Amino acid sequence: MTNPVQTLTKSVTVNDNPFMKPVEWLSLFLLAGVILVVLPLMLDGFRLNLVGKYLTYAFVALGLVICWGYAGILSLGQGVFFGLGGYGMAMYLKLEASSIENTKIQSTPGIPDFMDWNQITALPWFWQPFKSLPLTIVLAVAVPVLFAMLISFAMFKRRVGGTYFAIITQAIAAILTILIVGQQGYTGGINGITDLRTLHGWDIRTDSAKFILYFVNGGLLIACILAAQYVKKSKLGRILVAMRDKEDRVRFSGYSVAGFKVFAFCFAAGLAAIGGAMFTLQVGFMSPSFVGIVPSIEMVIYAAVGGRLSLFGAVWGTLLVNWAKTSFSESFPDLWLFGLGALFIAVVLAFPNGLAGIWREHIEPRLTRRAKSLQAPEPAIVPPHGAPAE
Amino acid sequence: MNAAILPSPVVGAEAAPPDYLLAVEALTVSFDGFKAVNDVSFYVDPDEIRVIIGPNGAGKTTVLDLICGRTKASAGSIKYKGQELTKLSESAIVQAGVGRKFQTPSIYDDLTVFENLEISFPRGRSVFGALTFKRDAEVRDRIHAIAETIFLKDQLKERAEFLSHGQKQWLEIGMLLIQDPELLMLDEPVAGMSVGERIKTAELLNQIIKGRSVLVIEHDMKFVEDIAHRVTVLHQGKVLSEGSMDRVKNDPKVIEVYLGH
Amino acid sequence: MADDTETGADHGLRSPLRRRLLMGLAGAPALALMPRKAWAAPPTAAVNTTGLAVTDTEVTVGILHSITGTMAISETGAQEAEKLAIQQINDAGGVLGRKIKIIQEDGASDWPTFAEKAKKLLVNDHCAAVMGCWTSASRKAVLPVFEQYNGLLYYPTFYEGLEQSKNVFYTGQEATQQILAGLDWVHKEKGGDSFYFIGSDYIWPRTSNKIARKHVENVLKGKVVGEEYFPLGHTQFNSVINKIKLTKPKVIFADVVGGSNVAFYKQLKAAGIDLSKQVLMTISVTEDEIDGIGGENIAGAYACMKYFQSIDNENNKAFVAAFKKMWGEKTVIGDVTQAAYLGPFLWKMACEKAGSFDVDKVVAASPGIEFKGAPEGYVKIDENHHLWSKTRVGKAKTDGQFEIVYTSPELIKPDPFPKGYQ
Amino acid sequence: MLGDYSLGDLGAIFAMQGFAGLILFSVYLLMALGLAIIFGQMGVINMAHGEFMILGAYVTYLCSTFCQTYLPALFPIYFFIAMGLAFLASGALGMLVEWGLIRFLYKRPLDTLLATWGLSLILQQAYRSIFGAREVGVELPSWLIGSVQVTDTIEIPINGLFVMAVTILITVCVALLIFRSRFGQQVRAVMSNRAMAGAVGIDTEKVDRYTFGLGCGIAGIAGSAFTMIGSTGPTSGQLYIVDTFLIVVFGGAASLLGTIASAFSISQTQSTLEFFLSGSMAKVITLLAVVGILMLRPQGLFTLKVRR
Repeated sequence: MTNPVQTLTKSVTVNDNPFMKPVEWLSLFLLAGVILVVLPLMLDGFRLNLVGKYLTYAFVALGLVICWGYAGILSLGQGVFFGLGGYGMAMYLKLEASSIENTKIQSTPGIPDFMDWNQITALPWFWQPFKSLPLTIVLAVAVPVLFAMLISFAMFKRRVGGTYFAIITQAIAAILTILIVGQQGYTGGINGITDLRTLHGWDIRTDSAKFILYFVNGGLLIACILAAQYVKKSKLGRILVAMRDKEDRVRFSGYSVAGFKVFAFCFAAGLAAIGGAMFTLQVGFMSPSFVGIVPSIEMVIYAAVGGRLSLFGAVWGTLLVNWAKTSFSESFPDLWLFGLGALFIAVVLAFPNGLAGIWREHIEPRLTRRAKSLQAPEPAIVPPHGAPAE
Repeated sequence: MNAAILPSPVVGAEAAPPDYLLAVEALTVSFDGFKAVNDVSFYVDPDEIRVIIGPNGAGKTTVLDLICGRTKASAGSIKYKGQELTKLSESAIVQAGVGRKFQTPSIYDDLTVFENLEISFPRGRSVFGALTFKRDAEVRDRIHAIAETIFLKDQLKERAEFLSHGQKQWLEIGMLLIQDPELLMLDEPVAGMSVGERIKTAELLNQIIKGRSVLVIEHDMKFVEDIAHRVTVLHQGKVLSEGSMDRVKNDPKVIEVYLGH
Repeated sequence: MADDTETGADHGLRSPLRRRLLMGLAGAPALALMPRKAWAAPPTAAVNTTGLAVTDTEVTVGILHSITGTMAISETGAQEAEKLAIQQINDAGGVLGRKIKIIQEDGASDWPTFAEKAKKLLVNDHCAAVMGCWTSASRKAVLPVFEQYNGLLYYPTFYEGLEQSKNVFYTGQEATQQILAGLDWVHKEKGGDSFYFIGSDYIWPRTSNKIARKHVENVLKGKVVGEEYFPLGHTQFNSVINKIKLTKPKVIFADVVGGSNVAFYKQLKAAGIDLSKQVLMTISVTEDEIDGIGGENIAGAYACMKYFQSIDNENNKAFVAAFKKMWGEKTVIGDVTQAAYLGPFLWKMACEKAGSFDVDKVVAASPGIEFKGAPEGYVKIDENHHLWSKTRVGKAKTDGQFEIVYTSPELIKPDPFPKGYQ
Repeated sequence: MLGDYSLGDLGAIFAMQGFAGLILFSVYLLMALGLAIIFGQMGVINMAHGEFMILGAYVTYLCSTFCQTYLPALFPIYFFIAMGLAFLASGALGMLVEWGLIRFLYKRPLDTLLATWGLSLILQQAYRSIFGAREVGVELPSWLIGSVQVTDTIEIPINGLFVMAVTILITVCVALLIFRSRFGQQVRAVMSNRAMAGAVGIDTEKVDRYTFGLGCGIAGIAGSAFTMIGSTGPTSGQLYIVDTFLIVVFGGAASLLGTIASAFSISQTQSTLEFFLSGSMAKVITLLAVVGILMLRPQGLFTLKVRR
């Protein structure tokens, strides 16, 4: 993780467990190339901003690959964490937009407009920390992760099964939505937190800001892919797979299963929260419609279409589904829901491993064969001197 | 090889009672009123090989389940090296030094043989530990050594799913070995094996049971006679008889319910 | 036809623009005489200085409503009315000699999609104006987009107020306009002095009820005996109906929306609350909603808004006939549908008054515009971008129509930031 | 808040409030019964349960329109016909779905969740295309409208009584079917040990199909009954899904008695809270309590301790 290049060289010589296989490096460069070079060159500012929005969902899909694909924990409440991250960021931006100067027509200047409409005369305590940007960045991720820990710890300790967990997370998404909508004086209600303007004085509404934010988002996404790859490649990743297959056996190898599940769930929650915060920055508002059941399940389908076991697949899946949604719903709004529904069914019935499965079964073998025929002479020349003596 | 499986210090058979490695006392568990294990007591010495036999439904597997924490006892105590196990979680019991092999091979199909063994390696068992675990030379050497012992040296990179039934059993034994438990519990280790595999397994077991206490459930009497120091006979959830194989074989109660037919 | 003192604020600053503006105006009378001849239209360069999608023959206008998703139910009528209005304008020669071309986008009941599509309509399609949005949430989502790219939005729904933007015209009523006259009426005619508020839990019912409460308590000197909110989509109202029975209010004041509406009225009726004896005033049920609720379940209730399909005037008769001809005999027309119908006409009149499609000029020309052909009778645009309009009270009948029992005598001035009601 | 009222008033209110709770209980139970069979017995997470209910509602709507137009004589009793047809329509669709989709997924319960979610989207869009995006109003025969005057102040809604009667009838039928009939025996056999049931000559595929169809059919009846108190639109079904799943899970998935107990406790809690708090908060607190209890006692209210 510290130095990918070093790891790469090692993999050729000694490491039988490289950080990434050559074909994975290829996928990474391909993805990074498309996100950071090709799309910005090809698309106008408007479309690029759209892609930026889609990519924030990819954070959620990445988390689901670890949590659902690897650990077998299906969460139907990822919208909760996406939303909490997004709301955290939105609260900071809203406070900055609600300067005394901007809100002087209100009966209480200096607080967000929706609070003023709801007769709230002082900033509530839980808004206070969001006056500070560093604190906001920490809290936007920490609060969702702690919340995830709270939910999952109790349940995994008591060995709640996969289906129950899915249903309970779904119920939590429903509860949080009702709460946010109902407590509009504190949360902005169903309209959400809107009219966000500047980040530490920097106007995020301009085209140039959106362009920069796109790259920040893309870069963060690549970093998160690498982090997820690290988790996946570590022994912890293998324990997650082991747990998904034979939970009892893992317990009898001396592991506390609950702890690992909590980690996977919290990791996914953290990624979703980062996605949510980036969403707010790029879209310019946050509303309860990203917290509820429907968006949460849609996020699962992104991961499923991409391939629930593939980090890169998750990103491609997210891009593909959203691209299809935007273009289909522009021309055939009716057909789109049929299409989306059919997509769910097709992925489950015919392609349980999604795009990544198709890639792995049909494209990768060819690439590997190709790569092997190119690399074949090398090991003969350089003997594996670092290999352990057997 | 020898470095891999260190023999534990030998303790005399005539050691005083507190030195029992495992002391099971008045152990009872009931499922909705049915007492699957009823007031069972027995003691295992360090280095002893104890075989539990008994007809189907006698409660043998349940006793192992109770010791390793898979089932919670309704009453009674299980002391391992003076430590009460009934209150510990499964993982804590394993970390205390108790290893368990299941009746049907219980391995991770989606992982390779190497990875199966690696997961069982007793290091990096915490979340953070697993995240920072490094596959260093010690781990590799140890896995290679174990793989050789369990006849799977050439299958290290294969997915466990594709092993034969016997190989899966060996792999699970290997996964136990790498934990290096002081108390090893085996549930029918040779069941469902071909004759050839059975011979190899017996050889393997004989090799690995040295230097640790072993609790075995087995039906194969020849095998039991070969390895057992002492035998406990369970019947309908209760201890029917206990002692050396010869004594048990000649116990009329045992003949009545078990060996007789 | 245009009174150019309206644009006086810009005089000194933009004399070149003003010259073009005057050139444009010169064409206007000719336009009125020979609407179908393209050469009569003012040159494109004159009427479009900011790069909008205007050609010599066409001007592009966006329609942005939900066609899919949960809001599609409500938004259908609005977009149908907008299309009808645009067709009528085109048949009469278009705007400044140019036919209106529609680009329709689906907001899909999803607020970021609204923002996204609004941006597309403004940035990619350069729409001269956009008719659209229904919920407050969607309007809040698109508002920054319209302000950033200086677009023009005509928003049709009656809403909670507390907003005023240079780039938006609100063709529905804001809350005080809709509610206060109705409350006064129910107080005077039905002796309403105690009220029970029940609404869906979101910003519009809460704000409306807040305004209603202030009015009841401070002006009418009555009291509010209960105030309840239920999550959107809630379908079980038996407990609250018991509470209503317990507190025996003179008036039930309801702003429940969507599917909850249906459940609420059905259960109210089933619980033996007879709306011919118990006064119920709603601000959320239009003819559209009655379709789903069933006329027999709500007959006798009073609704308070600016438009009912049964309004008896020539404008409305023509409108209803045209609407049914275009969209089918069975369609019903509610308050929002009519308000949406106003948008294209108000925009057309403002463009013609300004002699330009330029957003700034249209905005500047708008205040003071009067639309005498409105189905609701007569409306006028205020400085604050809302409409002056009358408020009416209708009594629901079993056939799904309202019998109008009260019409405010004068146009009521819109007041989105009402003093004393916040 | 109760201080200002006379004792008689209070008594009447408590009586009616008790009834409100009972009606809510019937509604919840009726929603959950079908799912208790599908999820509890078969382990299939049917996210399209609400859409099966709405199918029943639309069938009822069609019946009412048809009877009004062509057979006005039948109108007073059309509701019974409608319920039967709703059962058949939803049941048939359910069997079709089982055959085309669910049977491939018995070993992957979480995947049934995704697939049936997809199904629910398709059904919603189908309803929208066929019946229009707007809600449809189902007209009731006059005898179902209004209330029974018990005393001066106590009034009981007739349609509430009707829903309660339907619920009791369906519950009894389901209980008899599962615990007394040969089919129920087969269902229970298949659910406890599929291979063994197959070995003793039970056509497990057929049992699966009929069980799924039965669950969906009951959903159809529920939908039909709900036209009396709720709304019928393409997306109305989605509103019920969270509540329904929580009821089944809270009751202990495999237990019919548990489902009844859970529907009862949740409805009473919610109905009582609604009386003292605002509707939104009552809902939030009820859901939170259920989730909280499930976290502490994940097996639900009724389960047996068995050797795992």
